[in-house]
Amino acid sequence: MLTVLYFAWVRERIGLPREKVTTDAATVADLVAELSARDEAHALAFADLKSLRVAVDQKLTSFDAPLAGAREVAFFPPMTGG
Amino acid sequence: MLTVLYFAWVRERIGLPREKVTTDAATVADLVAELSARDEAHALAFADLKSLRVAVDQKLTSFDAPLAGAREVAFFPPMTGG
Amino acid sequence: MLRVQSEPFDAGAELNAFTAAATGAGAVVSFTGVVRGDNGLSVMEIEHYPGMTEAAIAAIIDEATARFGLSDALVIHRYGPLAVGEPIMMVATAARHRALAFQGAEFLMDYLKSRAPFWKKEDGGQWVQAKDEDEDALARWQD
Amino acid sequence: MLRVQSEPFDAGAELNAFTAAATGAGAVVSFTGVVRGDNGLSVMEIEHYPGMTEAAIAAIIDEATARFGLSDALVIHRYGPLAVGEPIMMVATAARHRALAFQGAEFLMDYLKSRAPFWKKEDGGQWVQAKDEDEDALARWQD
Repeated sequence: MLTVLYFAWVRERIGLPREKVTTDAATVADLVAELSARDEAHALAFADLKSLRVAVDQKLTSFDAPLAGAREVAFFPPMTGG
Repeated sequence: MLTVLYFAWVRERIGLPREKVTTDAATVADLVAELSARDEAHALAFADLKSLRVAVDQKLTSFDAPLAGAREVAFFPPMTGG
Repeated sequence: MLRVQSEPFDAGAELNAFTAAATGAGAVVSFTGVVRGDNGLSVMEIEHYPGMTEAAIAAIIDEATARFGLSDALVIHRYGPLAVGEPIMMVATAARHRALAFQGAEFLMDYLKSRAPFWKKEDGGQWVQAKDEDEDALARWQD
Repeated sequence: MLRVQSEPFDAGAELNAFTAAATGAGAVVSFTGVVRGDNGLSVMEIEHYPGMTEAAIAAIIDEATARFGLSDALVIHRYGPLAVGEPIMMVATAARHRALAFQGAEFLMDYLKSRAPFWKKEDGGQWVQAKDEDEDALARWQD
């Protein structure tokens, strides 16, 4: 069981701040493919991966990162802090 | 009539913060030569011009600067503000 | 030291407390980011990722401290709604010499801009876009 | 804005007043120099050249403001005896973007160090020597 978090416009497009996902996805990219197949909202949110960033267990990583042992995956646009 | 000011260790070596000088010196270097000839304290203070800076009428300048029209000349070591 | 909070903070009081604690440092640099009222903006909303935010900032502080020999570093960053003119965040660094304090503060800012999970939304509902120049700014710190 | 004074100043209060006045700037950088207690130093004495000091700082501020598009700049510098831990001076800059505010503050500091007529004396009676690195720091601002 994985907690998937969404922030900023990703959260708005999907319509949820978080959801629990049961998945066998091996990598972040596999998870994205699974989520995109769910509905139009997910498909739209994940349409352009270049405009997205991903963190696994609260560490920034890449879309080819493995998910083995992961508990939390977060998707969001490039950060704009400071 | 020129006011000559001394700061930091230049002031300490010469033993005065300022003095009035009547001079026909054409340049700062000429003034330095005149002052150095006065006594040992002046000679010592002006012994190494590379360790000195000069301002004419409160603007940093060089030892070959002309003194025509000048009212105030100041000698001091490199600044250490900030 | 780091604080992530929705409450306003007093940048001057924080700077004084930081400087008083940084005995022997000699040089203290601060950066304060303030909400600009461009294009009639009146409120900025900042979203963040609780947990990751603190971890990311702590890692950035550790790296800046080691890299520039900082004797101390401070990051305060707000989230939630902020009015025009309010401080969004501040950074402070202390070091023996000014060049290191300045570099440490610039490094912290460059990393906070693009690597700490905050997102700004203008009151019209537009999310602030990340700037290429902010990503480019990180390049100068690569060895 | 510039002030040359023997009295202590409150860097935090100055930063807050500066930031409040710099509406629309977005980015505020400050530098505070503090007397370090190295080698048992307890008092630092700062001598200055009244008149020239103010003129030199005003010229440095004008140049920094024009060069980095600063919306505002502040320099406060003390003279006379200063105890360890006391602020010697501060600089603050405001600009639309952080890179310009940082550059403006570093430029002001580099010029104040070597071009404003202040001289520091340690309590043992030794005049602080100018450092080659401070002169070198100016070279990077030459076009």
